[in-house]
Amino acid sequence: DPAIIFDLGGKFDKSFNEAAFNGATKWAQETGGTFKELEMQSEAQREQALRRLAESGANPVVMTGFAFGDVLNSVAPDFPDTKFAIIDVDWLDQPNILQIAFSEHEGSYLVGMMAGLASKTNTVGFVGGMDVPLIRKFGCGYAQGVKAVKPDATVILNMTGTTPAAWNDPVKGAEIAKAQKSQGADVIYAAAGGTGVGVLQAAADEGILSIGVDSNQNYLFPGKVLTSMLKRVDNAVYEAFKAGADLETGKVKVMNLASDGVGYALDEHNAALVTPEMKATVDAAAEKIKSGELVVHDYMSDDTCPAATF
Amino acid sequence: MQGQGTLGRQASAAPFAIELRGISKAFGPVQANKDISIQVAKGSIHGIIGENGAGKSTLMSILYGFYKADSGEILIDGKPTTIPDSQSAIRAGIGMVFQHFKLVQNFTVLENVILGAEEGAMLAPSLSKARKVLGDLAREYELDVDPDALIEDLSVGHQQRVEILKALYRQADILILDEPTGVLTPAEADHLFRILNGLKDQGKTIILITHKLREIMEITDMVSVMRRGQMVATVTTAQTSPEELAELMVGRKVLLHVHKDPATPGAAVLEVENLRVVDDQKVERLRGISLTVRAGEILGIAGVAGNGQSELLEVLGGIAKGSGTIRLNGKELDLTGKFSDGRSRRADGIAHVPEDRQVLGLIMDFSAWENVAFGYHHAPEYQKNALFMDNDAIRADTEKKMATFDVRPPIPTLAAKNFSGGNQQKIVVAREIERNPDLLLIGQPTRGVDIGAIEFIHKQIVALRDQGKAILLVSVELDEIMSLSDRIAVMFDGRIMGERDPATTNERELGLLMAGVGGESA
Amino acid sequence: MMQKLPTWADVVLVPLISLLLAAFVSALVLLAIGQSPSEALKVMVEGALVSPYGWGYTLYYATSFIFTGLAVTIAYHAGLFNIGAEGQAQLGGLGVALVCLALPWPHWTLALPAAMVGAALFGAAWAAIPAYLQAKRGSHIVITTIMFNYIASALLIYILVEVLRPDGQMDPASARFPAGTKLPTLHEIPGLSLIFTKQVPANVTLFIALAACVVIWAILWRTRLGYEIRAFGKSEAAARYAGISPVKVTMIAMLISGALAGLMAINNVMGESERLLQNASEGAGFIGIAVALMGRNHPLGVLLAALLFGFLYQGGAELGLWTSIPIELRTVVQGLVILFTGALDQMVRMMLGVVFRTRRPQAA
Amino acid sequence: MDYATFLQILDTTVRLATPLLLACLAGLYSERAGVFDIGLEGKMLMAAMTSAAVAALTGSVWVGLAAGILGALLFALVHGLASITFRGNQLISGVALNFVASGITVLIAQDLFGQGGRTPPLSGGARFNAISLPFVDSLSVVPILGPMYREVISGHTFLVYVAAALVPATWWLLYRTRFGLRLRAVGENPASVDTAGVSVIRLRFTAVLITGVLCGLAGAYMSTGLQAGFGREMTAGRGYIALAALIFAKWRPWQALGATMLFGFFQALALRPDVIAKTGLSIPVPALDALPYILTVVVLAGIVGKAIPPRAGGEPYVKER
Ligand SMILES: Nc1ncnc2c1ncn2[C@@H]1O[C@H](COP(=O)(O)OP(=O)(O)OP(=O)(O)O)[C@@H](O)[C@H]1O
Ligand SMILES: Nc1ncnc2c1ncn2[C@@H]1O[C@H](COP(=O)(O)OP(=O)(O)OP(=O)(O)O)[C@@H](O)[C@H]1O
Ligand SMILES: [Mg+2]
Ligand SMILES: [Mg+2]
Repeated sequence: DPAIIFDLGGKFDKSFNEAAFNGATKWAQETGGTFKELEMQSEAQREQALRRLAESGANPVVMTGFAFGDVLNSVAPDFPDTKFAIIDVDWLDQPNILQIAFSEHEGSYLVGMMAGLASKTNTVGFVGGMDVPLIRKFGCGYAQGVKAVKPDATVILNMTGTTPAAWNDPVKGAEIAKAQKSQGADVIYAAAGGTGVGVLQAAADEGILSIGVDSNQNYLFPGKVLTSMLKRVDNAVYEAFKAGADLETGKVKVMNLASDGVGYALDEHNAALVTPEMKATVDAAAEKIKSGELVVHDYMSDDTCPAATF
Repeated sequence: MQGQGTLGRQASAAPFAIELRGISKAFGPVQANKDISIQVAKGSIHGIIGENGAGKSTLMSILYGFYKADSGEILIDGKPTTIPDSQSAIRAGIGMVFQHFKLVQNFTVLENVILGAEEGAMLAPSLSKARKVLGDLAREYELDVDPDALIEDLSVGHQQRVEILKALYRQADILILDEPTGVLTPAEADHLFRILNGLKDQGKTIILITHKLREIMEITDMVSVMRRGQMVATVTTAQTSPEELAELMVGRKVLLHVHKDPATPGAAVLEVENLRVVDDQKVERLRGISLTVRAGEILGIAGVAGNGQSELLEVLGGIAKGSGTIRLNGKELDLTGKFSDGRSRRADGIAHVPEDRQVLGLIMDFSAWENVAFGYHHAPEYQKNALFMDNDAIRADTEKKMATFDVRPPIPTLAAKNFSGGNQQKIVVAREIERNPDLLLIGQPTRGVDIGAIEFIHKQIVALRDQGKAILLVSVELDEIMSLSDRIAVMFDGRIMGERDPATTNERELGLLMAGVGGESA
Repeated sequence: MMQKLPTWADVVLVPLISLLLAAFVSALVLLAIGQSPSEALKVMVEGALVSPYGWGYTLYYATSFIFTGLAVTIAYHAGLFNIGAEGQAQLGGLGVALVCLALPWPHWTLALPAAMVGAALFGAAWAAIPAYLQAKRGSHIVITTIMFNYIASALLIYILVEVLRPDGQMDPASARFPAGTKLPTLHEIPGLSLIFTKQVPANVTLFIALAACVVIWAILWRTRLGYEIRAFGKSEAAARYAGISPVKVTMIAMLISGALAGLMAINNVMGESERLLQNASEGAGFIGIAVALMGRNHPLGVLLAALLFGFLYQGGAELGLWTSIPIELRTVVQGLVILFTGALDQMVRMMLGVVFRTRRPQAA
Repeated sequence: MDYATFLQILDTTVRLATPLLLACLAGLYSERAGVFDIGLEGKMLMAAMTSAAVAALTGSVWVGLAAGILGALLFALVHGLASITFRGNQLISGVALNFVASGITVLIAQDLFGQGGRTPPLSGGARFNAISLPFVDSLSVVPILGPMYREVISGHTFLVYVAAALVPATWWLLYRTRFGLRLRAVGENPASVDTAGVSVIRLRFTAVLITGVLCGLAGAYMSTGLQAGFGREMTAGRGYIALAALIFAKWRPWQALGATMLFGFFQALALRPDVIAKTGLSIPVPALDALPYILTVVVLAGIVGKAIPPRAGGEPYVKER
């Protein structure tokens, strides 16, 4: 059986981990198979969880989140016959690990354009989770997108914290959203796992728009969520499960706009918010990115951002 | 027995204010009250005496509903009454002033008085009413206290008045006072007795617990004697004598005097000059004490409890810090610094039998052998090597000391709390005396100790003196001071009021000094 | 009225019955959420006690709990309730990390003593301030140690994020320790490797923990210091009379306590994760309270109680892995064990008192 | 920092201080009666879960509030049993109940909703919505105070105003009523209350139950006012901060308001690193997080006035040894 380990936010974080969970469930429904799953409760459990699953014969073992990187690196050699897949990591070098990296900057660029187009105050916000390069990558892509449609717009960037607790602090998310609104923001993009729910909630309460992340979060507050930056973790997990023991490992798999790894969500919940012109503008940019005509700067490539300072 | 006299009155007179029948009460294994019956006539002052732990407070607490009796019945004004809690007692017209006051320290007098007797859900009406009633009571009974003062700022004498006011405010007809004079100066005690007589004239019934035979003889109409949880007699005060009461109390003839040869004092061992101690509340408890104890003599310190005797022992024993000078065999001792602790004092040759063996002298949960090493746990003979203590050596030493001092049962591994008070005291005395100190500080050596042990401990003290050691004895029992001391110093309010020769002084003279009257030093 | 129980009943029966009550209530909780208590027990026992793998984890957790349990124990004997073992263990982790990262250690036999010193020093230092405030200013040590737990966690976050986190790493953790600091696990110890055939987290720290039990026992009941600590813990007034310095005893007892809590970090930080993680102590400091209570504040009892809690911890983790019972059941069981052994023990005594009172006349 | 930002931070302060204030007042009743309670955290957590769960199931925040109070009361009752009836160790009982609450809230929420220990998000009548106070618009024109009234005073949820009202109410109850007199007395010297014919046990139980009710409000506010739903460990140590505030306030109601506002202000500030950065000071966020605890230690050390707890606090009342 395949197995999946969710990071600290838990599989019902409505966001990153939930996307992974959905992918796993989809596989289970389609194949009728079963999978083992596990939610992390603390940093220190990672190794035990990983070893235990590998030992139980689960194959492949998928884990969500860069925080597993270091632990996986030391565990994988002990289980040469087990295949591992890890999301959001691209710096490991082991024959039995598949690393899956997403081009979040591209997706974020698109929703940034949406935000810029939807904003009436010319000010938009970004609420990140834990302050790490990965999240800055979201923020940076977003800021580039905003500036692409409104070069003089203000982008307020805030991070929730510096520890994994930042993924799961809706109170803080809500308060930051309120603060950003008082600074003039009328669209806020939350890339903060469970914390984002607080951002979306506060935005809905305050009567401004929000942008969800990872999963399609439009349904959470219909008519209040402008769109969601889709990171198809579900697809990644689904495919890894489907490949089973034949999973190709020892490489980095990049999931970008071109390969449908990222994107933005349009459904009945936000149809009224997205005008045809907006959609057209954004889709045009998407095509350019896919074709390579437009390159969105990746913060993690050089730790700098042309459109924002962190 | 004279106790029959009271029963004889039953037929003719009005019903008793209080009648207790067959009251028993046990605290776990301790039978505090055993089948006690007592009758108290209306409008009388009834004394209750008995040694420590005889069960006096327990009995009164049962009457006040503080404890529940295991069995027995209570009649108030001839009517059977159940008193399951203090509220019922108050309703039945009973008020009680406890041995240890039950006041809220950071409340005002007024607040303490109305507590539990408020008029309604709001405080304001109760407070104004109480203010007025307190004024009336003060005028009527000489019970002045500032109604707005905080309890913690009042002297014990005034705190006691608050307790009495509390009872009177609740319109008590029966007032129980548990050892009210233990904390009072003789003058304050006289004042209290005037108040009690005034109350009696108003028809109130008073029960007075005390250890002091003098007070019993002075103020009570009847007196009941308790011993080991039982009521041994009730007699009419006018028809008895202190000697008879003392005998009833301890159950056999009391030796009034300790046999000892005249002292042959040698060189000064302890010299104290201008010793001062300030306590945590910044109150000066010792206000310039000077005294000398020579080798081969016993200096007795007399005084009402709370006049600085405890502080004197504590500063000499290294427990408290102070200022002034103390010299031992000519060497000046540290009063404030690193060496002003009990360990240094012991190293200097001072042994200390503290006033309260259970709080200071022993660790009640430790075994006897651990307690024998207490304070001397650094002694070389108790060490196995640089790291470890030699517990076997301590146990062996304990067996020896237990034999010498006839501690019963002689089981070194028994916890201190499982010995009786007298045997606990013997362990402490054995530990301190056997160290062969130059100076022995000994406080209340026989408090709560049975008569046999008293004699034994007295003999040990005298023997130590005869070996040429210096002894400083503190006791609130004048008899003990008179019979043991070679010289007597009287303390009052942190000062030595004067020194007297036991051969030439008397209780009256000492009593005046203890009240702060007519001393020579200021 | 409290009936005095025979000593054996007090030492053996009371904790046992408390434990059973806690288990009973836990079972009720399980039934209430529609799970099977017997199934849960089976998973726990199989996962924690049946295989060498299970023991590897149970012993690993037990090792940590021995340290924190002893930490609470020694402070308790001095009359001090150290709720701060958690923070002290966190700081101990910092000490271990600093030592391990300071040098390219050639062999664990050199790194271990140095790391132990680091762990003990940092743990003790973190206990020193509350101890000093208690000794000198009478600040209630329970409250100050709680506060220091929070301050420790904030401090560690700051240090991990700003100081120890290597460039380019995202999670707030230190770098991996050099290979020369790797402690042998039970799987790598000759002889034991016959039993523990696979990699387990339990490591040589276990033996240090066992030695610590003996040392703490000897200190408490065989040395002058222990004598002074126990005397002071029973009665401060009497201790003062005997010339025992309250400041000295409070400080020393708390320093030892903090050092023990800090030493726990050898097990989890150096022995297991081999780098310093955020919140590495994972509540072991609080479990130390339960371990000390269950163990009646005796090192032998602490050892047994630590094993019990190691079982609970590992068994609970297995529940989280293999059943739909959330791992939080473990927290509930811990709480119930603390509640029944530490706060409702009087209730158990009263119940037993009734039993013994009715039994005695029959026996006589 | 400009005035608008300042008001914004104060607004956040009020929201974040409210659960602290409710829990702090809760602790005040119990501790004033002589029962220490480090289990505020657990009771809040329990209330947060039960109120959100019941509000989610019934769709009514009022029913949820009642359930929250009941949840906290249940824990208060156990604490009372352990520390009053069975004279157990109050600190241990508190620690234990915090453990139990931390776990059982997740167990129950998971059993009910299967969302990893969360409740579903609450909306509409299932949560408290902001209340706009009268004259907000007309008063807005008043300089300084107008915006203050609009931004900081108005626009909070029901329980915020309840918490504010509880401060004078507690003061009045404590110092102006018979119940308050007895409550304070039982925390200082239970024997004085006992000998005055008042039941110590009943008084202490009453106090502990009031603590339960107020913790219930605090927890319910967390999940139905401040947030819209319950999440695991969502009280995040607020019970301990409230305890710290209680010491900081020296067990007095008005000072409790001051202390919790101060601590709430720190929390609000910690959310705005941008504002701190603009002041030129480089205060790390963890330092702000730790500030309430550091301040409490400072107070305990007697550096800023000594905090003397109720004298009989922490000790079970034992008449017969
Ligand atoms: N609350 C209690 N719990 C347990 N034992 C008690 C309690 N109060 C008193 N005792 C025990 O009951 C016995 C009688 O005590 P009580 O206080 O009635 O004596 P007393 O005659 O008033 O003595 P004293 O003169 O010292 O006041 C003693 O052995 C005492 O230790
Ligand atoms: N206050 C003191 N008064 C007299 N002698 C002292 C005092 N303090 C220490 N000493 C002596 O100094 C020596 C060393 O002191 P130290 O405090 O190290 O004692 P110790 O025997 O090691 O006891 P411990 O191990 O309990 O500290 C001891 O032999 C002791 O007798
Ligand atoms: Mg008495
Ligand atoms: Mg030494």
